[in-house]
Amino acid sequence: MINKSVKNVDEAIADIKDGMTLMVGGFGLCGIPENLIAALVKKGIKNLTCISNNAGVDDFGLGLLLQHKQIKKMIASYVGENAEFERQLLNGELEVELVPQGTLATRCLASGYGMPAIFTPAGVGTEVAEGKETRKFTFHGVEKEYLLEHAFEADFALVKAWKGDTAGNLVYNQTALNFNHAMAIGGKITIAEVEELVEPGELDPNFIHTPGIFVSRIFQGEKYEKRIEQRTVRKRDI
Amino acid sequence: MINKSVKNVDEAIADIKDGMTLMVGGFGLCGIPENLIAALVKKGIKNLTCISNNAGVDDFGLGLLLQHKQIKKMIASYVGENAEFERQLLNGELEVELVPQGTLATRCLASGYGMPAIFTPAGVGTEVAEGKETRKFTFHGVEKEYLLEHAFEADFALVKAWKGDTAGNLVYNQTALNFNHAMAIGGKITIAEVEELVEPGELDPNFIHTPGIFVSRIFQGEKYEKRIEQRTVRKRDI
Amino acid sequence: MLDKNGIAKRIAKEVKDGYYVNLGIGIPTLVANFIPKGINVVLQSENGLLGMGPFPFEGEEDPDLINAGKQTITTLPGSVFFDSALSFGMIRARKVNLTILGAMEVAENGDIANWKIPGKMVKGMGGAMDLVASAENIIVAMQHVNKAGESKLLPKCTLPLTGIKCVKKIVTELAVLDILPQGGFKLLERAPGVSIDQIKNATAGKLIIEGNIPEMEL
Amino acid sequence: MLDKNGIAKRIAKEVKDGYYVNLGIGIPTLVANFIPKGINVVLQSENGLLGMGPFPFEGEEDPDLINAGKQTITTLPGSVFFDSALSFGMIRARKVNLTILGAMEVAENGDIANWKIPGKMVKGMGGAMDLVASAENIIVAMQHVNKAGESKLLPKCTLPLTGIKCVKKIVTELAVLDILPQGGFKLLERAPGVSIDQIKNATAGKLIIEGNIPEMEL
Repeated sequence: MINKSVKNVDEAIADIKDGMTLMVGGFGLCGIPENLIAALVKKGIKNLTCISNNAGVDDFGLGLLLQHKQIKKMIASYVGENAEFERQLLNGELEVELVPQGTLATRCLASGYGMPAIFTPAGVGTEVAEGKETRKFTFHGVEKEYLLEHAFEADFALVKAWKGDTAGNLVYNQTALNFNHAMAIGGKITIAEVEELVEPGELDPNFIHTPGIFVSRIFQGEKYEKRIEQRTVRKRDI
Repeated sequence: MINKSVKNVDEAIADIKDGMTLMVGGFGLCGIPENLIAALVKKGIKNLTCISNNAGVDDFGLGLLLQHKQIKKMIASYVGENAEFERQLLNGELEVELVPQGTLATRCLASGYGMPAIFTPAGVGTEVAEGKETRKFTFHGVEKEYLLEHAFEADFALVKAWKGDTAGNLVYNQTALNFNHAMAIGGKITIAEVEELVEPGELDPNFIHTPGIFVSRIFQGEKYEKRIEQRTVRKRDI
Repeated sequence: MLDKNGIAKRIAKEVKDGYYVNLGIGIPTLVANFIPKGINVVLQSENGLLGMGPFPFEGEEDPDLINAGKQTITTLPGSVFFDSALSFGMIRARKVNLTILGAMEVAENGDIANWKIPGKMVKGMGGAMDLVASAENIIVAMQHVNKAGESKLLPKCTLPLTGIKCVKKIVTELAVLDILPQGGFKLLERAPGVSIDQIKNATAGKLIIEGNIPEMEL
Repeated sequence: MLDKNGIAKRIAKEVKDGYYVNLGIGIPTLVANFIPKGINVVLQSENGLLGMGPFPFEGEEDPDLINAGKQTITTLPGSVFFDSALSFGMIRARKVNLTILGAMEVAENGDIANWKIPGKMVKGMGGAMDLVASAENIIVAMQHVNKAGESKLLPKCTLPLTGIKCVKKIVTELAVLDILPQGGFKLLERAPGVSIDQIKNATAGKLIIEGNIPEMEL
């Protein structure tokens, strides 16, 4: 096997430079690469374009990069829950491209599948379609209009997995899977942080979400906070 | 959960009719839906169009349907290993459309992803491209020509999994996964036969290959022969 | 007139046995509470889960297990996790039978607006554009009028669209209405105690009233 | 002159540490036997496996574990299974660093034909068209001439093409040759005991010979 493990997060991000485009995994604060984001903040890398479903909250997730004004452009589907984001946007300090969530995921996936563009009906007839090529297809008897959407080109994908082996194979936990797989396969260079890094052979080869071939670097993250955005519970019957 | 289980293979194929188009999972004889194929032979359904990577061997797999002249058209990537196939083809008894293997898999997958067409470089400049639309895309700095290929429309997908639950969730074993997942999600109606049918909750929800929403019917198959096409071994050192 | 739970309760009657259902944030989420016992449905959460269960018991919240509204949830026997791309794959492939979501405006041709108020709110469309573009069966759960007292059932949407010609049915605190293929809000049922005139006054778009309009049964 | 194992052995020198490699049926399969110990490579089998191991011991064959040539094989620690669509995804996305395959004909512009002889053979292209259309680095392993004694290194292919302008290197029983971006077979190495004239006689396409051509080291 090819050993993809690096010593630590600093080695992992050594060649991420100002102005680069990053895919960042996670949905809300679930399954985000906490260590990688913290390291980007610490290193002060600037003018980043981030492709991520959300922009974190004010003081966690990508919100930390926003706080330090390290993000030039945000490509996301939903950016509520973040006052600093709104402030930067309304002040013109931040470029934002809002993309339907399925289109966002599929444009990442398309990169990993070597497909330069895909067709989706999402956004047809809305401002999302402005300036875009549309085309009608009939599928199973239903004629519909689709938008041509291009695969994302990201210099790096930063993802978080539950377990990984040094060959780069990744396994995710529950809904922390979310965008992480599509981004892991879609990045030009993919860096994975995992809660538990194991030796090749310890993961069941039948049940690996992202094959190691897509992962360039892997390391075991530290001190996962795993913040909960909306703690909803029910009472126990007594 | 929604219960997708049917009593047996006969109930499962009750509405498959002459002239329909079927996706049939498997690679060579590995991971083929043995029970479903046997039932189609027994029932004598004719004029089928089969989308399958291979055409079986003379006396097993889709070869059985060929033997009984039930296949009108075969859409496959590789059809060696089958003398009866070659005979029918040369005699004009069988239509054949040869499709690059990756294109075949991706056209099935595209159906499951609701994408009416995809772009692939496979076959550009060859007879596979004849009459097809081509288009240039630049991705990560490389300009290339791609073919527009349409998603497959199949009336049924017949797949074989290792384990499945009555909610239709499927798990495959090793390389018997092959085309089964892409076809399971790509069929209009998907019928899955499994070696072991279990109750909902018995499969780990983190490690299911095909979510049950894509599966219409599921049953536990019988008497799996699992024939090996090329038995290659090495000697033990003594 | 219905409260939020009333709207959810009425919509729950539209949920058929064997349906896969995607519930949006707000009133749609409440629908899950009113699905009758004998009806087997599977709730899809577009962040990657089929088979969404109830909220966890206190102390059992798992940060790795949330729904599309970022709420902590649970799974059920037979649940399955998958990645975001496959999640929207199954949505585009029309494997999800019913989508229930909120709206700011619905037009008489089925257009819907629910993601943006220019100059005021820029939260984003999330998965809504994908859902409305693909779903065969879309029910909108919303108030008939906005906070300013203006009708949300319009001849034409004024806000940026989420999707075009896609809404099939609307359930509000006042009424149940179908959107006809040729356009127009066809009144099907009145909420308990609500008069036809109340509905007429609250509907700016073309309202079609034919025959006797029954009160809804809940 | 090299035998099949010799060709495979020479190609093995092109395999670099850290490569993911796809080996076609025939001579390419033999390359696996000659990869030096210190070189870590992962073999991809396009039916859905990364980390292909050797053939199983007798009695340990598993019908659910085969390679793209339908041969029973084994896995290695760190192996991973995936579905056919993702398999060709990683191929199209150029994650596989090197593809080694056989050919019936190669043209001096890098075109390759290896899947069909009109009127004679219709086995199909399998995964070859996907591989040659996507791989950055393609080495062809083949005999320099066919059974009729005709050159397989041609000005232009006569058989139906598998892919265009894609072959970068050819290793035959006689020689190692690069295909230049502007076209032409550039002779790099001679097989042990083979003369330049032998190679000239066996090459129908444009052969480029510059300076001294060393014998290959195996």
